[in-house]
Amino acid sequence: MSSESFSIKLDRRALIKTAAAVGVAQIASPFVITARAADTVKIGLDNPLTGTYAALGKNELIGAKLALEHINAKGGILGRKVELLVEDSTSGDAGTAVQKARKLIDRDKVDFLVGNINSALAQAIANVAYEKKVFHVVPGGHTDSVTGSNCHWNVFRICNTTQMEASAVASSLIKNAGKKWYYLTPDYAFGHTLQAGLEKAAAKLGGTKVGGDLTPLGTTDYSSYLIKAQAAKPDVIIFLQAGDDAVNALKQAVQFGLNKKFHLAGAQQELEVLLGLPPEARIGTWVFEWYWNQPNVPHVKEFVAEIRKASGGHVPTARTWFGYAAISTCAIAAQQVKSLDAVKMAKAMQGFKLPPEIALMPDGAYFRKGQGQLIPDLFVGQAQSKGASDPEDLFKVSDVVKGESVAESLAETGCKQTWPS
Amino acid sequence: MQPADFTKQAPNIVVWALLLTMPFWLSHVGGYTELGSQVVVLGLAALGLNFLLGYTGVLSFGHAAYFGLGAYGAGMTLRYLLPSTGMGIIIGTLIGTIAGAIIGPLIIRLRGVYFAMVTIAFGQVFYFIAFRWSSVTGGDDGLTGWTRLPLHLGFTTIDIQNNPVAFYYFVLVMFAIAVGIMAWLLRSPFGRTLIAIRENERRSRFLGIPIDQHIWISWVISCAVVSLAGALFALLNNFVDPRALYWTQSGDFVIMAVLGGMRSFWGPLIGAAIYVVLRDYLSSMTENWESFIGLFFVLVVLFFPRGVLGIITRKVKS
Amino acid sequence: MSLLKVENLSKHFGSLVAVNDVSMTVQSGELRAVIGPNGAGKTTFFNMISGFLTQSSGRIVFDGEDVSALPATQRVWRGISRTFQITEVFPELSVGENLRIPVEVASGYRLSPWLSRGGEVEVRDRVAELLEMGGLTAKAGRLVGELSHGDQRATEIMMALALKPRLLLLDEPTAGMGDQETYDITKLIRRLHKDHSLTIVLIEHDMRVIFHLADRITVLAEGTMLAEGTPDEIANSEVVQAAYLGKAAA
Amino acid sequence: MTQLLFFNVFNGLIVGAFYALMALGLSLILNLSGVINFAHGGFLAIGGYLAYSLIPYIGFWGALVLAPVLTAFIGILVERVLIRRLYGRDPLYSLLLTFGLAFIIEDGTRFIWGAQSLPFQVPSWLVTPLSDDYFFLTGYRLFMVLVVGIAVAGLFFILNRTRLGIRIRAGTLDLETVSVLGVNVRLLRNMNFGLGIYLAGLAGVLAVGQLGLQPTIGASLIMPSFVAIIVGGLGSLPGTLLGGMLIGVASGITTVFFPSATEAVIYVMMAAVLLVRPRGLLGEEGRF
Repeated sequence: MSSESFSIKLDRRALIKTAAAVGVAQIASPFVITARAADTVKIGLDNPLTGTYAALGKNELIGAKLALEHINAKGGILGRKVELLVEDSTSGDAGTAVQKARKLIDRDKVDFLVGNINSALAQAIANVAYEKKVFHVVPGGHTDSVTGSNCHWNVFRICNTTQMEASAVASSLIKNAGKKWYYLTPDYAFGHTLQAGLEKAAAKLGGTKVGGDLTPLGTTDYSSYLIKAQAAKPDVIIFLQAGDDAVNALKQAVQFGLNKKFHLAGAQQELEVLLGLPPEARIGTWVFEWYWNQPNVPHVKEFVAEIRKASGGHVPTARTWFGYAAISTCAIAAQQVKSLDAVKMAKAMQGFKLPPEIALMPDGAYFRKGQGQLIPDLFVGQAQSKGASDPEDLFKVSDVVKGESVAESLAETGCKQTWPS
Repeated sequence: MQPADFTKQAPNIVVWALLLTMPFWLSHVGGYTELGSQVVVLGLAALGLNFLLGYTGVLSFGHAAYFGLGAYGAGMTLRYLLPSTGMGIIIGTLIGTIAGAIIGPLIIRLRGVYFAMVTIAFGQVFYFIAFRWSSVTGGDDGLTGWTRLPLHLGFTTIDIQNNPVAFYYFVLVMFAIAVGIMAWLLRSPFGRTLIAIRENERRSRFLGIPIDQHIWISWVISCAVVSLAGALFALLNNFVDPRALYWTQSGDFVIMAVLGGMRSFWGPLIGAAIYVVLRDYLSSMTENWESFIGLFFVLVVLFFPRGVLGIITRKVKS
Repeated sequence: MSLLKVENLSKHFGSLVAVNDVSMTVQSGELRAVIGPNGAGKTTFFNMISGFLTQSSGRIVFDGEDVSALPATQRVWRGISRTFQITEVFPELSVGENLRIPVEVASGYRLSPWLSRGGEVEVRDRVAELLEMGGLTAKAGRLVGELSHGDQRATEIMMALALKPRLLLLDEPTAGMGDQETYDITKLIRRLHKDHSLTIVLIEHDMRVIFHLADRITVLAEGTMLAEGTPDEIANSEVVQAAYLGKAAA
Repeated sequence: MTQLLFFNVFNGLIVGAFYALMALGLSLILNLSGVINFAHGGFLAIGGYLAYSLIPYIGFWGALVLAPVLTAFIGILVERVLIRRLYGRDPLYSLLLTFGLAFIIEDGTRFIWGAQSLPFQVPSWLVTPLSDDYFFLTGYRLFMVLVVGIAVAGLFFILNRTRLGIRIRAGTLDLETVSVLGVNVRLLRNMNFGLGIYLAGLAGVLAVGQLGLQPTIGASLIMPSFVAIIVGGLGSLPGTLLGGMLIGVASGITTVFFPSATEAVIYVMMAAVLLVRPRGLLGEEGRF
């Protein structure tokens, strides 16, 4: 008895020591980019690093860090060094994300806020940024309302609206695959708006909806939905899932041999998803928001090479570019007006066209006036199981669609900005 | 005041002094007012859970459900019903309490691990409702399009909407009311029957205490306090999402109670403070913070099962 | 007048028969001892009377009312109170608090969120009275878990008594005690029986205690009733000696 | 419609078999040690990741055999170092411990294998449908059911025919007596924990055949397993098996008629069972 309690005591001390040692090692490791100094310009990144969106978040972080390097190499913002303060927003916990946004704004006094991948969290922290009048860039949360019905003067978004993605892919699908569509839609705002966009775009081109199901976020087993889809005998089964859901759904659809009976397609697709699929499941017609293999566009090759160096040989994905463009946007806004005043910066970005070394796409990209939405090119094409040149070349772009041609008019988006007087 | 009374009152005096002055010193130690509000709100939830866990000896691992119901109740009142922060809190608390009261009879006959398991599973029902009924709850995107509103008291208006310090004190008043009621109940004959059940359920039954009925009442009180905390949590963030109902949130409440000390009245509040600050700090420091939180759980369980206050009380006594 | 009437009580655990068709009548004011070798089914029998277990068949009538289907708590409310073979108290509470809880329950305050001044005085007096009766006044502030075995047992008996029972069931009150403690407890039980004319049924192993206390004795063996009678009758019964005392001696 | 219903019932059985495999492991540990293993989903992920790393060296079949065994060893180690210390204490503590463990495992797998979903390939002849009409009967899914069947049969064989199993069953009923009879209870619980984790590891390897392999893979699978245990009845392994099948079929049927209640239905079922029969369908009276 006494010997046991003795050993526990010893253990406790030893464990505390070990924990402390591990803790110190961790704090000293390269994850920490948060050396908080006073005279720097601060950009707060409130984005997921854990949970479902961790992979996407980490890619955005890689892009963000590269942008930071570029900015500081060119002398920083207004002559001051720029610092990136990274907070893990978690993948779905709005309480945490909002708290982190407040912490970055109130305590760390950041000049810019960047985030979030999860549309819901993006919206939630946009509200905080609006309340505190901080220049906010959303790199990758797609729901329309962020730059639509809930838009704010201080919020800018790099990634597309779901509506733009839907319109971009619709005509190509009708032309190549058929008019009867069956929708498998994830049950949250991103999925809903994506489906609504597709239905609208398809209707214009004579496409019809023959059925559909809302699948909960985080569904692991799609078999019963796929059974229903196949019973409806459509031309195309549309998969609107993102991330791990898309991996699960496509993997199972291909195992069921549905790819041999129907055309499998969707709207937004990401390189992260295709990389997670076994080769036989890398199929279908999709839209990419940015793609690394653009041999004829200037600056892209350099960007790809730099990212490869930073990420251990991996190519940049659309997410990497979102992160890169978001941080670059912050720097550009400040340089434009030679000030860190959020209202001045936001005014300067209205209709602003990103320089080609940041846009990295054939027709460039600009922030639409009165909405804060970036209007870039969209890349429609097919997934391919093995790249000819590179193992990570898993998408074949067949069509570059100009954002202008697929974006709704400003009135249609429902965005009305009220500027502080 | 007798010296013995004073030692008994000392913890209360210290806790209240710290809480009342928090906005003045928090920023000097690297915090911010909202962090303070969060500690008080989550502390209230942990204290509410502990009414059941520490004082009745019943292990619920599903209290996030009632926390979340309180949050949704408050948010949906403001979003759909009427623009009144006060009504939001009242309705939110009522919804959580009623749900607890209805589920209670289904589960109070169960004990120990089984009770814990069933409470988790029932909690998930509400999670899925919030998650799937997106036309009303906003689903995974959360409930947006509303915000807490200034408090109109007739003679004056308190701007808890834009002034974080005012909101902090508003939360503290709610906290004081709920905590006061719980402390008072625990000193009553009814409170003593709960402690009796915790100490020895068999003996209590043969003292003529109808265990199921008393556990049910304790459960409902606990759910009420936790749903009040949930309502305040919604107002704090101006946002609710299904994550507030998820079972991992329940685990957070339990670890707060254990960490601070289940057998001490203020233990869960101390636990909440430590846990919230630690999490906030760790997740800013390293992307592997989850491992550290997990390790922290393990260390607390293995080496500090009586919690911080438990250890202090023991040291003081010996 | 009979206070407790047990009719043809049986309990099966699967194929095992723990109590088989036992009947017993206890008169008001009587002290009845139930004895028998280990495994005779005494505790099971007790557990059925107090409502801890449900009988497989048979009836339990208390004060003219059939209580067979009532849950334990309600039997307590009707006046059946018990102690356990292994002392069941609230070890982390003081002796005073241990007694205060049943006193409050018995006075109908179990759901009260407060006590009136009058109620407080009433409860305090009653607790003091019980402490006195159990010889525990000096230890009122100590935690029960820190007390000697004998004092814990005395506390448990006083807790049962705090409920103002009409029938007290004591399961081996002197189990595991030394001579002095056994003597004290026996004296306490005797006082309760004589001074308060309380009806008591007790299970006991210690023959000195039984013959000192009991008015009548019921003998169980292997779940069935072997004999019933006055201590003298039982001491002289050949059946009992053969089946029980003989066995115990061997 | 009838065909759709039939398909979904059948499909539900396949899905249910998988839940049952998870739930059986949880149930084993719960019954003998009184520990709710929140980290079960984490062990499932470990099983999947180990298989992924082993495939290049020993192929799918080798990984299918070896990965669960390695997972079980990790489980045995965890039991020895951590969980063992909590037996006999309030179940609260083991709950919190495994809860923390789940965090560590999720983060640990992310640290080692990365957050990105990994492509996991099973032999291609397994992943083709057997028939055009019954396309959901892919070789792989039937194979899964077969493996679950073998695992369950094996488990019941161990429990009924081997000394270890008989002791586990006896210990589940009355641990005290078993220990008095000279059985090494610590070792027994250790082995039993390993057995439970083996099933989690096996479920992991099977799962990644059709799910994306990423660190959170186990998190969403653990709740249905809880419900399976509650519905089937605590302390009863056949009950757990039945519970798993029932919830699989119930969600399959609900998908046809009321798709948005697909997850909620299993909880409604649980509430109904608790209302009518608090100890679960095949649960024993008096336990818990």
